[in-house]
Amino acid sequence: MAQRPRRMPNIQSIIGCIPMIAVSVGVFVICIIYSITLSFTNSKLFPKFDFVGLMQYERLWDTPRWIISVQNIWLYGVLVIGFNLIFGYLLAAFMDQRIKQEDTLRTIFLYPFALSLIVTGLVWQWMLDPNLGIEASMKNWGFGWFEFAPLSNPATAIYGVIIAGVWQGAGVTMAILLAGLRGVDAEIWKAARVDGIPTWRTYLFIVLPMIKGALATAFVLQCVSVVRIYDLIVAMTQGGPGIATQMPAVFVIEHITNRQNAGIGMAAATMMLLPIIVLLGVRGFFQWRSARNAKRLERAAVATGGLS
Amino acid sequence: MTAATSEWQASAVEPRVDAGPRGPKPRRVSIARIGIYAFLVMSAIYFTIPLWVMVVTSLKTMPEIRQGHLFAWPSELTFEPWVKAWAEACTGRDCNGLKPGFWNSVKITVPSVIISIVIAAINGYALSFWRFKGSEVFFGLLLFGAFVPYQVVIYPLIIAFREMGIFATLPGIIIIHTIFGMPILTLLFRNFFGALPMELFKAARVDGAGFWQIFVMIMLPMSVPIAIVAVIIQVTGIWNDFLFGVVFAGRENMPMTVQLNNIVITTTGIREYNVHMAATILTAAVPLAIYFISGKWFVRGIAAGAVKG
Amino acid sequence: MTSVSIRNLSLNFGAVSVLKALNLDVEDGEFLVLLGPSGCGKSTLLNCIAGLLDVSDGQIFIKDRNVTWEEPKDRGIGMVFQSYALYPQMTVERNLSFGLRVARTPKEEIERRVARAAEILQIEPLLTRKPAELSGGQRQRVAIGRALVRDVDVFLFDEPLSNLDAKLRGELRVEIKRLHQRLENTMIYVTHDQIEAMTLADRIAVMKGGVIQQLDTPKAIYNRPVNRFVAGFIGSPGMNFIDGRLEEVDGNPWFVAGDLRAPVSTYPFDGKGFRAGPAVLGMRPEHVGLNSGDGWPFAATVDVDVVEPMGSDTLVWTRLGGQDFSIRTPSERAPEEGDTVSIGFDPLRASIFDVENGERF
Amino acid sequence: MRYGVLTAALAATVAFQVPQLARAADVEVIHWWTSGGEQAAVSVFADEFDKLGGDKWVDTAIAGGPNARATTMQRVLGGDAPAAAQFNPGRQYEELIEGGYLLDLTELAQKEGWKDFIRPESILTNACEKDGKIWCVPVNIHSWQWGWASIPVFEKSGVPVPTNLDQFLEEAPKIKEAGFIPFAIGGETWQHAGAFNNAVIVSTIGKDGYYKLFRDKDAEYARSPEVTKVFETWRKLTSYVDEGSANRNWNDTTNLVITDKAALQIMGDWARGEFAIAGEKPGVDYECIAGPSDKPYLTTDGDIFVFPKQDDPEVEKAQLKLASMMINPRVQALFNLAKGSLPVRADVDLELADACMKKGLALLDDPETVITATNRFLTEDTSGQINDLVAEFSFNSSMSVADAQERFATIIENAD
Repeated sequence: MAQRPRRMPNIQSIIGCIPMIAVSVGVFVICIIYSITLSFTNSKLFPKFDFVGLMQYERLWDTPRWIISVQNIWLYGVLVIGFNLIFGYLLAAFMDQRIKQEDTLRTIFLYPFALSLIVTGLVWQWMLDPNLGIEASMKNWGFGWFEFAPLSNPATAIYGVIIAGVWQGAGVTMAILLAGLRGVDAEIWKAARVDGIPTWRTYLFIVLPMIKGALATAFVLQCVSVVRIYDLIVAMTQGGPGIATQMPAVFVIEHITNRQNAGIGMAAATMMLLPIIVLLGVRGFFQWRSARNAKRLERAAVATGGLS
Repeated sequence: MTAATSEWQASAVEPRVDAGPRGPKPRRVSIARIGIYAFLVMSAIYFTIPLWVMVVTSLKTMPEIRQGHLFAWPSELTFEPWVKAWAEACTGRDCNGLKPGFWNSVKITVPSVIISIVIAAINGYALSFWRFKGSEVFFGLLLFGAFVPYQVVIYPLIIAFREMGIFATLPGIIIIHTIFGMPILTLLFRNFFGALPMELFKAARVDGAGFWQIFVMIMLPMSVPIAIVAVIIQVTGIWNDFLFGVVFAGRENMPMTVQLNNIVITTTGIREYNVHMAATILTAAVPLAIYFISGKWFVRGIAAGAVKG
Repeated sequence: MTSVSIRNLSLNFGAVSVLKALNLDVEDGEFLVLLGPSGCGKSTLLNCIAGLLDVSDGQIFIKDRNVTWEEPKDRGIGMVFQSYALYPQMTVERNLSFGLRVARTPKEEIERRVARAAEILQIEPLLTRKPAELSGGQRQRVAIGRALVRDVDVFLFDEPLSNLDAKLRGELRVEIKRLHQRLENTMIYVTHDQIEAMTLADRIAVMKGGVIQQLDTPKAIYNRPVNRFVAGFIGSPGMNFIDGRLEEVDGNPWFVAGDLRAPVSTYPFDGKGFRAGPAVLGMRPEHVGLNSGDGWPFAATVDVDVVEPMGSDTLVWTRLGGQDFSIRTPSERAPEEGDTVSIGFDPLRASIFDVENGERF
Repeated sequence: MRYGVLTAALAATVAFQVPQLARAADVEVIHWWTSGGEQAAVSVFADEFDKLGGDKWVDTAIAGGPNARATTMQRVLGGDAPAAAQFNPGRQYEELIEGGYLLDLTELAQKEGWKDFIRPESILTNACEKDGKIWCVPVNIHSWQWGWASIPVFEKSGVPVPTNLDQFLEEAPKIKEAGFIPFAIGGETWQHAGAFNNAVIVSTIGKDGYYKLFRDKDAEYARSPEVTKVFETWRKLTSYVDEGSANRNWNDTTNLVITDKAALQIMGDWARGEFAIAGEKPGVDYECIAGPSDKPYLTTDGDIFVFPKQDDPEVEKAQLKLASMMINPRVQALFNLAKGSLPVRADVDLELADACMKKGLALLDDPETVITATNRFLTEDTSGQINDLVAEFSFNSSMSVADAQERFATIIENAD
C-alpha cells in the first residue's frame, strides 16, 4: 500500500474552495505583505520600490496628526467599548426583569445598529449643532444657560463622536448580552434565590462570569468596529475642528490619495494592523496552551488506560 | 379523560383554609421596579430622539428650522424636502437627487449578496465535511481577514483591480463586497454546517451522492435559516457601506451612502437641512425596513455574525 | 464464504493510533456485533468498512473484492446511524429513494423497491410524511429502510438504538433480529450496550484500544472471557474481582487471598494455563451461591450492606477482602440488610486472570 | 435650466448605451465647484462644450478641493482616470506628469499660441510647463488675499470698515458686543491654512518674508520674531470665531457675511461669486478689502485642468477640444464673470467687471504686487502638514504660539 490512491471528491472540494483560497491568500496575505513592504519605501502616489528603511515610521511618529489620531482611537475605543459594555449590560439585565414591553424596547435599542454610520454621523452632527440642535432648542425653552455643543470645541469634539458611537453600538451589546443571559441555566437563579443572594449581586458576581462568551463576543465585535472607524468621522466632523477628531483610518485613506504619500500611509496602515496581530497572537497563544494541556491530559489518560 | 376525572375529584375535596396569605402574590410596585422602568424609558428616549428629529426636521420648512425648535412637530407640514431629496437634490450640475444612488445600491447589493452567500455556503460546507490538506490554514487566514482594518488592504487592492481592469466597475465593487463579506459569512456557514450531524453527511455518501449533489440536494435546502441570517447581515452591511463605495464603485455605480454624503456636503446658497434629513431617512430606509421586518432574525444574525471568542 | 474481510487494518489520526493492525472475517449472513466502551474504535472500524474514513494501512474486502479505496456507494453496503440521519427536508418516500435517484435508477424500479422496503418495515402510511413528523422508532425504521432499498450485501448499524428509550429499544431489537432472519444479509452492528450485543449477535467482537480483545459467540464471551477487561465489560452488575495469588499445593492449584484459601482444581485453565503467582479471581454475581454453598471449595461468611430488590432478582451487596462484592439471588431468598450470610461458588464458572496483563489462566 | 441638465444627462445615458450610433465621446470632468457662484461658472464650460456638438460634458462635482483631488488621484491610481480634472496650479499633479499619465497639450498650445496671450506668462510656464511641454490649461486667476466685510454689521457696531488686520482686531470686541460674529471662518482645514498662509502671512511679513518661508524654505526665518507676530495675529483672529464654525464649509460661512450675521471673512476672490448670486452690491452691502492690508499683495493662484490619458482616441479628440474651448476668449469672459475670478488672457473684454474685480485687476497689473502661490513651492504632503498645523492651532487654544511656530519651522525645514 505504498501508493495511496487519491479520491475524487476532495478535488471537487478544492475546486469549490478556489474563491476562498484566492481571497485568503491573495487578499489577506499578499496584499498585506505588499502594504507592509510599501511602508519601507518612498512611494508617493504610485508604488515605488526604493527602500528607505524606517524613515516613514520615524516621520509617522513625528506627525502630530498621527499622534492625535492614535490618542483619539484609544480614547474613543476605551470609552465607547466601556460604555457600550456597561450600558449594554445594564439594559440587558433590566430587560431581563420580565418587562412587558420587552420586544418594543429591544426594537428601539437596536435599530441604530441597522443604520449606516454615515447616517448616524449626519444625524448627530445635526443634533449637536449649536445654532440649530439640542442647545438651540433648550435655549428656546428658556434654559439660556444650557450649553451642549461638544463638536464645536476641539477639547470635547471626540466626546461628541463617542455619544454617536454609543448610540450606535449599545443596543447590539445589549442584544448579545441578553442572549447570553437567557442562556444561563435557570437553576442558577433558583439557587441564588434560595441562598438569599440579592438580585443585583447575582447579576454582578454570579451571572456576569457565566456569560464570558457573550461578553467576549460583544467585546471583539466592538474592537473590530473601533479600529475601522472611518465613515462616522467623515460624516460627522471630517476630522475637525482642526484635527481634533482625526482617526488612523482617515489618516491612511487621506495619505494614499490626496496627500500622495503612500509610503507613510502604508506605515500608518501597518501600525493599525499591529494591535490586531497582538490581539490574535495572545488569543492564539492561549488557545495553543489549552490545546496542549488537553493533549497532555489525553495522553495521560491513554497511558493510564493502556495499563489497566 | 383520566386527567379530567382526577381534577373533578380534587375539586370535590374541601380545601383547608389556613391563616396567612393565599392566592396570587399581590403586585408590589417597588422602588427598584420604578427605577428599572425609569432607566429603560430614559434609554428609549435617548435611542429614539435622533429618529424623531430626523423625521420632524424633514417635514419642516427652512424658516421653521431656523427658529431652532429641534424637537417640535412641524407647524406647517411640507413634503417638498422628500421630493427634493429623492429626485431633485444637486451634487454639482447633476440634480437627480438620491434616486440614481438608490438604484445603484440595489444594483450593487443584490448580486453581491447572492454571490457572497453562495461562495460562503460552499466554503462552510467544504470546511465542515470535505476538509483537504491546508483547508484549515486557509480558513484561519480568512478569519484573520475578519479583523484586518480595511485600510491596510485598500491600496494594494486598487492597484490589483487596475491590473485586472475592474477598478470602478460594477463587477469590481461586487467582488470587493464578496471578498470582505467572505470571512464572517464563511464562519457563519461553517458553524452552521459544523453543528449538523456528521451522520447526515455520511448517510448521503453511503447513498452515493458526491460533493455537489450533497451540497445542492441535502445541505442547501437545510440552510435556509442561516441563509436568511446571512442575507440580513449582507444587505444591511453592503447597503450601509461607504468606504468601498467611494473608492471602488466608480462614478456610474455610486451607492446611496456616497451620494447622500455628497448631497449633504454640497451647498449652494443655504444649507437645506430638511432636504438633508429626508435624504438621510431615505438612505436608512432599506436597512431599517429589513430590521423591522426581520425582527428576531436580525438579533440572531448579530449573535451569529459576531466573531466567536 | 466470507462476506467482509479485514486484513491488518490500521488507522492513525496524526500520532494517535485508533485501529492497530486489525484482522476480522465476517461470514456470509452472519450477525456480528462490535462491542466496546466509547473510544475503543468500534465506530471507527465500521466507518472504515463503509468507506467513510480513509485507512492508513491494510485492506478491506467485501464479497472477496478489495474495496479499500472504493467509494462508499460502490461497496455494496447500507448504513444505519444512531441519529437516524434522515434528510429533514425530504419526505419519507424521498428519503428512501434518495440513493436510487442519485444512482439514476429507473422510476418504476425505485417505486418497486421503496414499496417493498416500506412493506417489510411496515411504514407504508408514513411515506408522505417528513422526518420531523415521525416518532423516534418510526425514524429508525425509515433509516433501516434506506439501507434496505439499496439492496446491499452488508448492513452496517452504528449504534442504531442508542437514541431510543428503553422500551422502544427492546421492541426494535427484536425487529432487527426478525429482519436479519428474513433477509439473511450480513450485518455488522456497533453498540456499547451488552444486552443488544448478547441478544442479537451470532458473534461478538469486544474491542478496546483499537484492538479486538475477543471474537466469539455471546455465550463463550460471557462464560469464558479471555481477559479481565472483557470479563468486567460484560455483565451487569460487573463481575466481582478478588485480588490474590495462584499457588500450587500438593500438585493442586489453589487460589489464596488473605486468609481465604480455596482449591481450584476443577477450574478448566482453558486460557494460557496455570502459573503460580499474583492472580485475580472473578466471579459473576449470579454465579455466587447464598447460604447453600457450604459444600463448595470457596466459601466465606459476610455481612450484608445493602439490598437492592430488582423485581424477580435481588442484588445483595457485601464486602469481601476489602472490596465491594455483589450477589444476585432470587428475591424470595434474599436476606435483610445487616444479616450475616455465607456464600460459595463453583470454580468451574469462575475466571482467573493474570494480574500483570489481565489474561485468562 | 434643470431640465436642460436632465436632458443632457439623458442624452449622455443614451450615448453611453448605444455608442455605435453616435460617435460622441463623454468627457468626464472632476471639479470641486459646487457652491452657487461656482456652479454658475462651471455651467458656462459645460453648456459651451455641449454646444460645440457631438461630445458631452459629464459632470463629477465633489465638494471640497481635497476631496475632489483625492478622488482624481484614486481613480488615476485605479486606472479609471477622468477625462479632465481640476487642480490648483502647483505641485499637486507633479507625479501625474512624471508618471506619464497626462495628455501632452504642447501641440495644441503651440498651434493656438497660448504663450502669446496668457497673462501673466508665469501662470502657464510655472504651472503647466515641464521639460518644455505643456500639460495643463489654466482657466482663471484667483487670489487668496481678500477680506469680505458686511457693511451693515460694521455700521450697526458703530465702527468703520477696517483696511487692515490690526485695525480689525481693535474693532472686534465692539462688534462682538453688538451681537455679531466678528470673524467668520469654517471648519475645513484648507480654509484656515489658506487664510493663514496667504492673507495673514503676506499682510504681516510682506512679500519678501513670504518668499523666504515658502520658496526658500528658510527655517531660521520661520523661527524669527517677525513670524511670531503672524501666529499671534492668527491667535487673536480665531478668538473671535463663533461656535458653529466646526464642520461649516466656506460658502456657508460666506453666507453669514451676506446675511449680515458676521462682520468679516478672509477668503479668496471666489467668494465674490456668492455675493453676486445673492444680489449683493460691493460698496453698499459688502466691502472687499485687498490684503487685508494697507499694502496689499495678490497671489496668482487659480485653477487649472489636466487631461489624463485615455484609451479611446475619440475621447482624446474631445479632450483637446475641451482644452481649446476653456481658453477661448469668449468662454473665458463668460466663465470668469460668473466665477468672480480674473481671466488668464489679457485680450478678454471685462466691461462687466464690478468694483472688486477692478481693484484686483489693478493690483495684478503691477508685477511688484503679484506673488506666486504656495502651491508651486510645496508638495501636497507639505501643505497638508501645514493645513493640519494651522487648523489645530486655530481650534486648540491650549497650543502655545511658540509651539505652533516651532512646529511650523520644522515642517518648513523638512519640506522637499
